[in-house]
Amino acid sequence: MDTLELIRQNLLSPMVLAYALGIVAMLVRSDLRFPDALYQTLSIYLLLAIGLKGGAALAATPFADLWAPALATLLLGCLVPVLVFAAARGLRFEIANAAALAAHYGSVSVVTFIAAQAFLQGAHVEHEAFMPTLVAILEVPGIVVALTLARLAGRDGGSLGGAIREVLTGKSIVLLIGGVLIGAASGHHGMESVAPLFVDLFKGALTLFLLEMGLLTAQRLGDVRRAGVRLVGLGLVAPVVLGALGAVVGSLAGLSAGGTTVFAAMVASASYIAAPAAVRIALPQASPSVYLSASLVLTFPFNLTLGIPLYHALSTALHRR
Amino acid sequence: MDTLELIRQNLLSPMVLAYALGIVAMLVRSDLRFPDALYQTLSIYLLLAIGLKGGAALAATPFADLWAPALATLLLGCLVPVLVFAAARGLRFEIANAAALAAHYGSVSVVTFIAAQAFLQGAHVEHEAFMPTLVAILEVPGIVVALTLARLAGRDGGSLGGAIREVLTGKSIVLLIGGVLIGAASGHHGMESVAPLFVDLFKGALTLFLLEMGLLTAQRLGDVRRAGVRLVGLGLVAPVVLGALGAVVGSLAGLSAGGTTVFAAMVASASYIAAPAAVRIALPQASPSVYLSASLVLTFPFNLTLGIPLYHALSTALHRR
Amino acid sequence: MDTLELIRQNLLSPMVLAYALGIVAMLVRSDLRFPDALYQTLSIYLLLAIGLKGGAALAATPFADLWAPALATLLLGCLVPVLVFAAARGLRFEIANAAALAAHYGSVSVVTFIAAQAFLQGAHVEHEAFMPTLVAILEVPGIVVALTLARLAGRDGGSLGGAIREVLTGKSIVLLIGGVLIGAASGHHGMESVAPLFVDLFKGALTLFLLEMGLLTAQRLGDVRRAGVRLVGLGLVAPVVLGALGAVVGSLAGLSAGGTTVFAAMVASASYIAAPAAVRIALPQASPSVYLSASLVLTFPFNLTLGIPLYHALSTALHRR
Amino acid sequence: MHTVRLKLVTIVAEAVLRERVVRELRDAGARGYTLTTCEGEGSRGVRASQWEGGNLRIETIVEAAVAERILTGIADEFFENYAVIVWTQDVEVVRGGKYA
Amino acid sequence: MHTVRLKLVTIVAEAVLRERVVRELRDAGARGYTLTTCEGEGSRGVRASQWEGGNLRIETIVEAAVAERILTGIADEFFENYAVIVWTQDVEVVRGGKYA
Amino acid sequence: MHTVRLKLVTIVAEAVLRERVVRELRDAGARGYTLTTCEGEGSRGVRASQWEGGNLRIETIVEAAVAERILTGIADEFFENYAVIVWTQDVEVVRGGKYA
Ligand SMILES: Nc1ncnc2c1ncn2[C@@H]1O[C@H](COP(=O)(O)O)[C@@H](O)[C@H]1O
Ligand SMILES: Nc1ncnc2c1ncn2[C@@H]1O[C@H](COP(=O)(O)O)[C@@H](O)[C@H]1O
Ligand SMILES: Nc1ncnc2c1ncn2[C@@H]1O[C@H](COP(=O)(O)O)[C@@H](O)[C@H]1O
Ligand code: NA
Ligand code: NA
Ligand code: NA
Repeated sequence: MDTLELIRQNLLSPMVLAYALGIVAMLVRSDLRFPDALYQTLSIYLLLAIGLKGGAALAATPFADLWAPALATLLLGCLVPVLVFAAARGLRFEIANAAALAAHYGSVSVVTFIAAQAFLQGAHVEHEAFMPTLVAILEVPGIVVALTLARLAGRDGGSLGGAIREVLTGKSIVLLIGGVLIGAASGHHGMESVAPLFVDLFKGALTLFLLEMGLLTAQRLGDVRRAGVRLVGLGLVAPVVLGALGAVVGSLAGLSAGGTTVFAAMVASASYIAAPAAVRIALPQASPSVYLSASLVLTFPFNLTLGIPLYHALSTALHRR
Repeated sequence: MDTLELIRQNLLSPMVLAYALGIVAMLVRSDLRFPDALYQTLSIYLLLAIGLKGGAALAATPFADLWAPALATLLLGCLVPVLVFAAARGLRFEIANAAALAAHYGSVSVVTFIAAQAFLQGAHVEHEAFMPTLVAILEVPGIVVALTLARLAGRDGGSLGGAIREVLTGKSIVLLIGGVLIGAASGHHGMESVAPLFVDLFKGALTLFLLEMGLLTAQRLGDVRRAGVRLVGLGLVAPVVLGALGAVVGSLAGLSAGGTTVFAAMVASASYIAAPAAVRIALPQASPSVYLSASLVLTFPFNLTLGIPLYHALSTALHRR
Repeated sequence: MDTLELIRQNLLSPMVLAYALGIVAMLVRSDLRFPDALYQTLSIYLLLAIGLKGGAALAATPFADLWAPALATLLLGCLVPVLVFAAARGLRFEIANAAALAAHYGSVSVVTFIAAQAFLQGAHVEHEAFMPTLVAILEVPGIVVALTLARLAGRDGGSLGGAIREVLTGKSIVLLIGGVLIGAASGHHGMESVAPLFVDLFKGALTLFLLEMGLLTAQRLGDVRRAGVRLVGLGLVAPVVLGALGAVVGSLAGLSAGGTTVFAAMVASASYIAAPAAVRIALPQASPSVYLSASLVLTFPFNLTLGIPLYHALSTALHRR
Repeated sequence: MHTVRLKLVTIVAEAVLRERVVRELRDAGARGYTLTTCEGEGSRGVRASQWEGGNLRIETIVEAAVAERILTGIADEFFENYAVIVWTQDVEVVRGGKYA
Repeated sequence: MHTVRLKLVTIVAEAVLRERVVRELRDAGARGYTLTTCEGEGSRGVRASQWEGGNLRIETIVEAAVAERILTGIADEFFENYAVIVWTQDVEVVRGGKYA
Repeated sequence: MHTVRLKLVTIVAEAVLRERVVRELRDAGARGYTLTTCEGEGSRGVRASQWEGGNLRIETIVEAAVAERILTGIADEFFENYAVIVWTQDVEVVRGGKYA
């Protein structure tokens, strides 16, 4: 399939449309709201599910296949926040806000990751099974590097140790790594018994979750308007640059075309679960309306709609050479 | 299958039995309660699911098949509230209460609609795929007409515009129409990926929801006792008359026997999601214990148990001629 | 399969691993929490699901097969609390605490029951379909006998009638019995329509529930430390003794090897849904940190990991003679 | 705006006591109450509350005499064995006649 | 610690009134509010609240003049037809200048 | 009914501060607290709270001296960067000795 067709198919998937519905619902001031408990349940479910699936597959992966991508992940986890910090400072964001943005882009958006996987499934392209492990690896260093940058730049980045603890024991990492371990230990046989919940329902649950994310996105549209053009620039240019970087590094690290697509989407994405909590604790001077707008309102929908097909085209091109 | 057998089968379906269990649980003063979030989650799910299914099918429907039933729906959406208002005034209900009842019967109960679909599935009878669209059409005019009646009759029916906005942007319409659009746009292929959640689990979810509705119904039994015999009369006679009207108009509009059954059930049903909220805002003088009792405690269980098989017998007879 | 292999397989099942993950998450002070509504939803689901499945199967069971196991259940429901009360008094627990422990062990842990069923399924061993009925029978007498003991021993056990009402109308019994009745009345045909929710998703839901139980268990570890060695002794020895008793009585009552395993697990288990509420009302002097620690922190994980395979080995041995 | 001075009684109690506390209020003469679910920690080791669904925070606006009866009733019935705390305040209530 | 004496106005109202009560507060000059979901029973038979999602408990800290305007506004707009109760108290607020 | 006059300190803070506020209370000498989840709007643009799970409303009944320490501690640690509001009231507490 060519890229345009893939974009079209992606835009018309129930997930992307549900996200759009959420935005529209909020814009027409509908009273549609998800109960908090549903939002939390869906995020627990999605994190555990990708962990389980990844883990079951990981059990069959030789370590030799894993080390290069893992290293590449660590590398970008450290490099990306430096790039983003520099760019944000160049755009005259305050130190605290620049560091906060660096932490978010250095980390990874789990839903973008999932959306990339779903996209590949729709395009009938395979990818490595160990990708969730890379997500877990990528969650941490970005935040650490960003807080260190804040400290070096003279803004005390709060307790660094506290922030690392926060991320490592945060529910996203615990569920992701926990899921991987359970999946790896209980193997194919164990997964079979829980697959009707954790595999079959996955895309439906993702659709519901994206509906809620659309509602949340629209609530923050005002922040973007207030934040102005440099935030919009950052939020839309950063993913393209980072995605390209991810695609190049991913293919150098030996990932397949599909794996490279997912990897690029991970690098291009900005966290909005783990990073915001850690940043709020460690960098309270940073303004949530800056970093949440950038990651949730700008970068996320860009990746969801155009970014992922773009990274896929790029990855395919890189692998065709 | 003959009507008695269908009634028996309907009464012994897990959905109807779960409703009965809810009533019994409340009557024996059990501490069984559904968390609010579960109730809300189930209603979001059910509304979105019927929208999606209807939309996916609608994509394949020529417009020529749709316009007559749509017109019939609009017609009854305007006629029914007038009839109910007149009847309620005849029974000496106050203007505000009569208008509130008119709004509820003019609108439609989504769960009754779903139960009618499930009933037909059990009886192996087909029906038109575009029915959810008709539900969306029927939600609105009833409420508008009823509030206008209240105003004409001297009771200021609050802000009419506000009430219409309330209904149109209310979560039931947003999810229903949103689901239809998503289903239509993403088509068969898109639906496949989310079917395990939105199709396969549908009846199970409906069973849980009806259990909760049983609990809610039983909580309002006292209101009915207080409201007296004329409310009971209205709550049990109205659906029969309206159902017969619906069956006649539905078959005249060219619906199949199955479609006519569903249409009749829609007409015979009284809203208890969209209408109560709109009425509480626009007609605050009306007493919730009157209109909720009528729609939830009387008409709903009647339709669920006896009404639907009855309308089906009628529709079949009308189509046999 | 030999016992060691079954233990290994049990320990590596997603359910047991999820329980372990919950404990670890709490010990590393993760912020992972289940929303209350999810916990309640899962327990409503699990109770209703085992009821439905049991009921659908019960419809096909001749009464002649049921009476002996039912009688055996009643017998142990009365005997177990007496044994536990005596043991606890021997260990110098106060009267109120001893009676509270008796009530918990006399009753049954539904999750242990489910885990035993899942274990057998993994081991490809059949068991009688009417077991959920026995669970319902076993819920009540234990609590009644225990409160009577408290009264005889001079501690007024509150209102006995009130406590019985509390248990009989408590949500666990209502959902269990209600599920059995619905399953029996709607039969195979009815079950088919709701099976995707209530059957296929069962093990996945159980996995989630056990994750939450792990979190709750770890929160109470401190209580165990405070309660000291006699509580640990009771919590670990009681299930072994009671399980052996259950295995012997179960096979005498004519249960199959699989049925005997489940029966032994039921007898060996301690309630933590119905009993705690009833005891808190009727025996407020008893200390929750004693009875909840024993049943949730000690006996439950023991049964989940080692107890069930052990009872299975015993039951198989008894049936091999 | 004309207001009436009344007592606001706030009771925090473990969830299992819900029905009994509400009955107590009614018997003492309260005309209504507002109930919120909450969590809490206190001086007792007793923490059954969390297990059975947290604590409840119940507020009722009543006349001084009714408040007095509520305090006595709650103290007598629950203080020995349950996790309960009660306090009162003066408040100015609009349309106060309804609650007295 | 330096504190400022202000009024705490507490409003319990059925959930359907959420937007309208908040608008009322803003119009009267309140700078913020805190909102909790709750349940309740009162003197009216009216219990629509439960159906549409319980009651809301809204607290706002304001100057006495603003409190007066809120009381009047709420009373005028909602007392006739809705389940609403309002009370005020004096409170000592830290950093009180922000809310006055 | 014998009651003791104590201070009720109410703190509304964004959810992410939960552990730190509770630690603050304990360090200041509070013997217990009651916590409700809530939402809110205030004067700051800062609204991270909603994202991370709304606000918390924490009440603690303490002696005047402890209240003073709590106000100072909260103000020092959180006022600059976080969405927090604190107020105190006098309340009459049954079995008040427990909390002082
Ligand atoms: N000093 C306090 N201030 C506010 N609430 C308290 C206080 N002490 C106890 N509580 C509440 O009352 C419940 C029972 O307290 P206790 O009986 O001391 O264990 C706790 O769970 C808290 O919700
Ligand atoms: N005396 C009272 N004390 C506290 N809350 C009350 C009282 N009366 C009514 N309420 C609350 O106000 C709501 C409406 O009351 P009403 O208008 O009397 O039906 C109730 O649902 C309660 O939440
Ligand atoms: N005037 C007020 N009355 C009651 N609560 C307030 C008020 N102002 C702020 N709050 C609460 O305190 C939180 C933080 O306020 P702020 O720091 O002003 O943004 C808000 O989210 C509200 O929950
Ligand atoms: Na990234
Ligand atoms: Na209708
Ligand atoms: Na037992």
